[in-house]
Amino acid sequence: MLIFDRSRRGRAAHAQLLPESGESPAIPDYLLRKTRPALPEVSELDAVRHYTRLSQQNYSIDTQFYPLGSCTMKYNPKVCHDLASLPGFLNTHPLGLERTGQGTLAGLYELQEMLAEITGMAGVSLACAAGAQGEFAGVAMIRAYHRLRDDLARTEMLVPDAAHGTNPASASMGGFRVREVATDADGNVDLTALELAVGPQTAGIMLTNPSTLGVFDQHIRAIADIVHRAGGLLYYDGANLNAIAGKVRPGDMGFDVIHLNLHKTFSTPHGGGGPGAGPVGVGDKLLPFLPLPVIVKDGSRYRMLTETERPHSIGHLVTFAGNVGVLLRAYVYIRMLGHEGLERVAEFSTLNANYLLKKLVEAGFEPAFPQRRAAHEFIITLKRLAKEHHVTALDFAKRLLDYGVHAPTVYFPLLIPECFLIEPTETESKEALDAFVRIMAEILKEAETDPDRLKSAPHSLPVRRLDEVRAARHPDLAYKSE
Amino acid sequence: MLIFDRSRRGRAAHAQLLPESGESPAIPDYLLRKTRPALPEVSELDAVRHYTRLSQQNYSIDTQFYPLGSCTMKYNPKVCHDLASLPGFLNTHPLGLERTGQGTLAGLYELQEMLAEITGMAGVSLACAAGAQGEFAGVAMIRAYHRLRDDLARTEMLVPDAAHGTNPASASMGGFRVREVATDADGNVDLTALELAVGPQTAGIMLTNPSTLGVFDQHIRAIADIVHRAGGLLYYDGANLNAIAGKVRPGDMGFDVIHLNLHKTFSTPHGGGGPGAGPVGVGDKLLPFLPLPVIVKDGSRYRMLTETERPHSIGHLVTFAGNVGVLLRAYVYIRMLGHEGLERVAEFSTLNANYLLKKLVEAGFEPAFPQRRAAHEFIITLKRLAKEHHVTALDFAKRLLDYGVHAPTVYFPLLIPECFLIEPTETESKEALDAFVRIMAEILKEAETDPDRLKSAPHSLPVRRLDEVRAARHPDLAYKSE
Amino acid sequence: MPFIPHTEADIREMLAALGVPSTETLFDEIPAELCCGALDLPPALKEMEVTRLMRARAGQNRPLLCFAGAGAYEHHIPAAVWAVTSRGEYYSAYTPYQAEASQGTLQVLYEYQSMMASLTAMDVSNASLYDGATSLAEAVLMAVRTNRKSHSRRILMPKTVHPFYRRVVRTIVGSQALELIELPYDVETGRVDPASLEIHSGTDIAALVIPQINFFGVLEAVDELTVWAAANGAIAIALVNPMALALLKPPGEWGQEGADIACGDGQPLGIPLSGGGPYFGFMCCRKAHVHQLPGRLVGRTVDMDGKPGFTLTLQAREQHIRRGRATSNICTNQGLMVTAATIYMALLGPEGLRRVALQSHQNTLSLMSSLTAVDSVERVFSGPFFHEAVFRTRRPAREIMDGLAERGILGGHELARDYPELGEAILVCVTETRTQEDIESYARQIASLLSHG
Amino acid sequence: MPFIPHTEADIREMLAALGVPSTETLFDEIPAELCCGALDLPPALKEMEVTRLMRARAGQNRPLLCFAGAGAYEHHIPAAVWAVTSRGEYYSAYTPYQAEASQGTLQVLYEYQSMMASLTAMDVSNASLYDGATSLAEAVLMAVRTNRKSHSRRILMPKTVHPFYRRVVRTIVGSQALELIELPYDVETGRVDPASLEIHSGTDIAALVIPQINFFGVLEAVDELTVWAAANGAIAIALVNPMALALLKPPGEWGQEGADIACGDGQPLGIPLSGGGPYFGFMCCRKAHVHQLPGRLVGRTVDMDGKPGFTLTLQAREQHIRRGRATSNICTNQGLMVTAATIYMALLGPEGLRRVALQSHQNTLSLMSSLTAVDSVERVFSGPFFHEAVFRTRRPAREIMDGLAERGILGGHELARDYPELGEAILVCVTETRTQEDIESYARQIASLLSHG
Ligand SMILES: Cc1ncc(COP(=O)(O)O)c(C=O)c1O
Ligand SMILES: Cc1ncc(COP(=O)(O)O)c(C=O)c1O
Repeated sequence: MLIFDRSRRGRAAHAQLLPESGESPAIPDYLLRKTRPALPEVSELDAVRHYTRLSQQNYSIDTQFYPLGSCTMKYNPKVCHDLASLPGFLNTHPLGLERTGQGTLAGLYELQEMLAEITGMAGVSLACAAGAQGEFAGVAMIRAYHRLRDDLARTEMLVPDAAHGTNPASASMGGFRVREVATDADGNVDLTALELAVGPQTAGIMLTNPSTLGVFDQHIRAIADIVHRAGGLLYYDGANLNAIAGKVRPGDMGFDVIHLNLHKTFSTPHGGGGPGAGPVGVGDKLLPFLPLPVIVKDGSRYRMLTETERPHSIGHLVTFAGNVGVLLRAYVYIRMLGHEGLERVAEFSTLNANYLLKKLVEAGFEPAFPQRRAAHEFIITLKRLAKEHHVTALDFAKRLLDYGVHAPTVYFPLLIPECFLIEPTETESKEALDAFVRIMAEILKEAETDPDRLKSAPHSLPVRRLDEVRAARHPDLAYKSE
Repeated sequence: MLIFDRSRRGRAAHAQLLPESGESPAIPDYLLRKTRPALPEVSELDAVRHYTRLSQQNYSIDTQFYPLGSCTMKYNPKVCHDLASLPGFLNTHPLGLERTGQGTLAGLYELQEMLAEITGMAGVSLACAAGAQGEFAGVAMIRAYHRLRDDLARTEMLVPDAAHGTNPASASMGGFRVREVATDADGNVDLTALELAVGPQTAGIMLTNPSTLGVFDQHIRAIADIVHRAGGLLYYDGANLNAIAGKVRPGDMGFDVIHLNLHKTFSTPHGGGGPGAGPVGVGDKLLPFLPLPVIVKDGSRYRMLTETERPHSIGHLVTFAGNVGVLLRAYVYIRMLGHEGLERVAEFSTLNANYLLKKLVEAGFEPAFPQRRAAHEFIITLKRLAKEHHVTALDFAKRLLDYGVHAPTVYFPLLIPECFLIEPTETESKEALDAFVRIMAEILKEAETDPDRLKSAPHSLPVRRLDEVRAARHPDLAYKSE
Repeated sequence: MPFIPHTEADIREMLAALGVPSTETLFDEIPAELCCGALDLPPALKEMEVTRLMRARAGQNRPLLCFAGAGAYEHHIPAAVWAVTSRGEYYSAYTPYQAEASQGTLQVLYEYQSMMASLTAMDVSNASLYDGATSLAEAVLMAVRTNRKSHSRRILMPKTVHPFYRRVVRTIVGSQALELIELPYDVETGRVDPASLEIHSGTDIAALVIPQINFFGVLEAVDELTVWAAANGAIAIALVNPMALALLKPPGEWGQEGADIACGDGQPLGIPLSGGGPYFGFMCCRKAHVHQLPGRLVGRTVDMDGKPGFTLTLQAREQHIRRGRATSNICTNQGLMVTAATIYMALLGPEGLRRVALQSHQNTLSLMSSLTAVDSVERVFSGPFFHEAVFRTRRPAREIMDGLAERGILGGHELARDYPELGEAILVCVTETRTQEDIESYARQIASLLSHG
Repeated sequence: MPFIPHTEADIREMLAALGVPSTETLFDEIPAELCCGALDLPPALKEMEVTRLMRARAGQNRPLLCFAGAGAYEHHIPAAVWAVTSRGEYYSAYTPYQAEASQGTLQVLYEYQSMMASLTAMDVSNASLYDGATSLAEAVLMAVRTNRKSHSRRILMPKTVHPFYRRVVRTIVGSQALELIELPYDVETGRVDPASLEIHSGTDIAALVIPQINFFGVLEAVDELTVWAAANGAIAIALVNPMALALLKPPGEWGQEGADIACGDGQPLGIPLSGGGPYFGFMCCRKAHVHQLPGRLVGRTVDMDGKPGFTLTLQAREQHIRRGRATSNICTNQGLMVTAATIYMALLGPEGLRRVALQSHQNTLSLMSSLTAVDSVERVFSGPFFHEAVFRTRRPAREIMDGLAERGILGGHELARDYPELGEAILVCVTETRTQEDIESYARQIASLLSHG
């Protein structure tokens, strides 16, 4: 039932309804609205009950194991939410930030410093609202760098074929042509292909390491050399930093620019699709180009650098200072981890992934890269099931939902047929992993003996398999009252 | 699965775990604990996930229609929780209340005044933690009043047979013998029986009006006269104040002492069994006996009266100043209602009850008092079903749960066989009532055609009908690890 | 009409269905002369307005660095506790009468009972009482009901029991013809005076209350007291701070066979100070006495299919069944607080709780050693203490407290009103939330107040 | 190890299962020389400690009475909005890729899309963008993609558009070979100068941006601007404040056939100021252009049994399918903010929203009339305004702002940096949260600052 179905003309949440002033606005009539927007008219209880009940139809970390690869669905500490929601932080107007928000700025400044240390970069800007925007900023900095040096022929951005879709999309948005680079049989960037791909047209390469194939590219220094020698820069997609936080730093691997997903590695919530935060870090070469604002400390006061002070900055990417509330959550998280805790993130996310991989292989699943260690995530392929039992990875995923666990990422990366990208994260216990293995084994048996059970799954959720084709063919994107 | 089943030796929510100091306590060894308490050892995510998922197994106002008679399950405004949870209120130590808690005391003082006005009493104390404690305080004041007048023969408290169990229990706890008074065919106190019951031994009478039979006792002035003439006092159980708030005041009906259930009429949450608050109000006669603390305003400062200032007070009933957080919620609620809103409470809770009764009767249900108006709640009896189809009120109630509504109160008051006491409250919409009628009618049909469906209900909840007999015969009241 | 969903159309239709012209008619059974006019209440505020009002009020509460205990303790409360406890499904549910639709609350209560039983080393726990003081009053009443050996209804109540608790017990058992006999304390140690107990040996005593930790923060000789009670046929009522039990010998292990009843206030387990409430009382007892226990009890059972589930049980003890002969009149108790406490205990675990207790203890040791290093400050009692202690200076306690308050510190609790014999004594408390710097600052401020005074 | 559940035993068992001696071995594919040493980060804080730290930090933020707007507005947010939005099931879920396990989020988004479409009177809405400024940048890019008639890639961008938005658009479209042409404003009215628009008539313009309300708080002649765009083959991009649309003509009804795209910042709909974010951008368009819309879209469909349900749809527009040729690179957007906004709109309803808008407008009228009654204060523009307006005094704006801040008031936003031609102008905003007393106090403080200056 939609909230609109609960609506009755004249109903209202009266405690929210200001008195009718009686006066008409001092606005010319032709600028005024003549028809009421079709917003629902409900009581406060109606709204609370409706949205509370809807919430119960979601799987979430707080309620289910959620091994969604590349997404780092780990526990979002409640205290981060509480502290970022202190009235002192919430009620600060963005334009009053320097005047009245010194407490906020102190946190942001320290976050910049800590992220620079964690990534091994020379400077960090917190402006970007999500990973993809960080990518865009990175790409724009690479562009600005080459431009300032009058190196205008560099119009091509290299992107491995395993890359996340945002990488090529950001490169395009940044004005580059995208050239794909192949992956070798071990899941690494194919160095020969890379050698062939680079040239005077190369602006840079966008890499995730460990990649979305779940393996660490051992030749990262060689890649860096090849690209750098060709005059290009290296961009690090930090979505997988969880695998190496505290162990290896992108800066030390040779990257010139990075973005982080605070909503992954630093445990800010995903919120059903954001908000995130995608801070960018740069080495010395790109420092002048960092997006604004950048926060500095003058004596005991914090302030934001202006365009005059950073004339080469690529500029601003969001209206104000970024997703401040998200940044504060990440700040709290890092302060709770400290350096000890941060190293443990990589260790235990990797331990969990390798253990889970091992157990799944023992249970009969086929790893995409049996010869490799898993990083914090790994891929299995269900192509045998697809061939022998006509059960797809999607069917398998839907059946998992029936067992009360969220499905892994399916059909990504595109290279591996019928794949599951599985990321358990470090906040899940051994028991949760063991339970998942049992469920996977159970479904495997079902797939072999009763494949229809999978094909018609899920069976126990609020809805059964949804007709996606119909959704796209006959888009119903907004409620229309009759 | 119990939280204990998730426990693993050595697991912990590390962000909460203080460092091990290494030093041993300066406490003699024979006073120290030698065995660890068997508290669960879980991670923060374990705990959050466990208790979040458990919560989803509850019916609640926020998720279901909950017409539990006598309990006034109406919407608990979120803002009341938010504002009572402001750090300024939460972090105030009770012993610092006068020194550092003037903001809290201001709210409590005004609440006292407002409740006195709403009930027509001369003074109010907020000390009592729930309705039953308010009853005890009332009874104790009645006792103190007679004692101070050396009227020591008054050892009997009259209680109508329809009364809530807390009434006789409180009277006993207050040192009185309980004498039941019968109800007449209209649901009123039987005046002849009352006349016979009163005498020099009568300390007072405890009444709810409207009574738990859902009808307003029209002879309330006559009752007051009879009891007063006999030298007794009148106690008003305010659990049903929702029916008359802003319309009729207990003080004007002739009551000498009352308690209120803020967790009913004033919409503070029930919390799955409290906390509540049971302020007591008194007429002039009983003013000196009010329990402490009583808050007074001296100039612009608020303070709590001491025992020296109120030598006849029955004393303190709780450690500190009462359930302050609950009191603040009620304060916010009343301020939002104002006098306009408060009158509407009685009007619309009564409208909803009468409408629902009418519709249920049309649907074939049998009212306990067809000749009477419903107050804010009413009784139907399923005795025909029980006789003809061997379906009990309990079976019917359990089947309601399957339809996603909470059951009404069953088997109370004890007078009416196979009864449902139904209280819709004013915060439910006409659609919610109509939906309930449809469900009731549907189940009625089932009861007649397929009674087993009811007898084995519920079918769609986390558990089916529980074995209460076994629970009582073989009490398992605490988890024991093997 | 805040919180009333009715539209004009709804009202018209509903009145039409009832065949009455207005809602007024629905009140026609109420004698007209009883109806009150408009109430003299302030006009309705919109949520926006009441929000501003309450923020201003909260702002009028002065935040002081808290060194007060005396029955209410500032411990750190993990954010997860109230984030989960405040969920609508817990917050807005009733007492779990319909068990199948209340498994969330019921399982929480069962887990709570299990945790409390384990913490106190007793067999069973109820599902809560109002607060610490009422739990003691109920324990006294229960002891009298339970003690078949005694006919005296005499209760030994040490003066080392919180005076606020004692006054509540007086109010509640006042009409029950019980005799509360005060036991003095040893002015040297701050413990129950053993000699004063000996006087009662061999007399008919229904119960002895044993506070651990006692009101002065001092640890009582609980084994001896429990042994005395057993030897004299008295019910041993342990009045305990549940947080301290992470470190201290639990009541179930006192003396030879343990205390009979353990009760107290659960506030230290995740409940905010909140000006004094809502907190919750707890009560645990021997299995043999469970039918005399007041309050709700949740039991584990099975459903029709044999699946485990939870339900309220042994309700024959309660007012809604037994009415005038119930074990107590309690009905609504403090369910939501117990939900918070359960989550708190789950998050802390046995080790976490132990460390909080230990850190509080050590912080208090640290403060007392800094304080007693200040000229003219003296510790009042020699008995071992836990996380509270009593000290005295040569200046009036009130002046010390005022001076500290001016410097942003809530200095503790003055004892003069309840214990005039102790002079200018102050009861101070240090929990794990106070840092070394806080502690030093307290001692420094005291020193400076004394040097200026 | 905060947030890591592994016990020593777990670790042993897991390593044994893997046949490795330590977790270190699992990193053996990483060249050793890359490994960093210990990071130079502050040591771990316990939750208790970080709580105290952050409370102190929050306390360092000075709470001023807010009269600033300029893109971020302090409206009252009903407590229910965040009480429900913060529920773990919304807060800790991912983008709803598995539709059947995400019906909560998906239905909320569908309802949100419906509400926004209705509020703007457009056909469809996406499920959010980052914020107002990026929504404008995306709108510009979308306009260029959509406008088949134009080949110029020239965009008319009035100077009455928020300067912060314009700078973001410059950054984002900077590498796309677009030309952003500034349109000056009429210094008298504060609106887009109609004459300046005429200059472009008949030229190839891809899009015209129409801000309503504009940065000066002034209402633009949206019908004329939209008609001009239609007549000149330009896409009309409406940049709107969604709160104001409760009162103002919605973009879908501008001119003859409405604007083509409506975008803006959703912050006024229940999102706290929070120092500038997270907020959310919205974008609505004609059905015909939906395949060019950036961002997520939720559609209603049916399941295998024909039961209605919701799913992400038209994903072929998006980066995870279309990669380098997607309509945008956006992936994670601002889902939780949209959840809050949906609940906000449901709680306010059409009438509630209208009254908030109207009250804000009337409060601003009231302030401006009090202010202009003060000697030497002048309103800068004559055009009709909504809930923001520009005034000037004879003292430097910085001094006025500092003076007000000392008196506890955030006075607005100085315009000198972005509009030096306006002199010492201040943009002030009054929402429904300011009382008459607040407004009078503001005017009084200004008067007093001017009399002392
Ligand atoms: C590997 C990778 N890169 C980039 C992104 C984009 O990040 P965001 O969704 O924050 O824009 C993601 C997130 O899904 C990702 O997994
Ligand atoms: C009529 C009546 N009286 C008294 C009470 C006791 O109130 P409380 O539960 O707050 O102690 C109740 C509550 O259930 C009740 O319904």
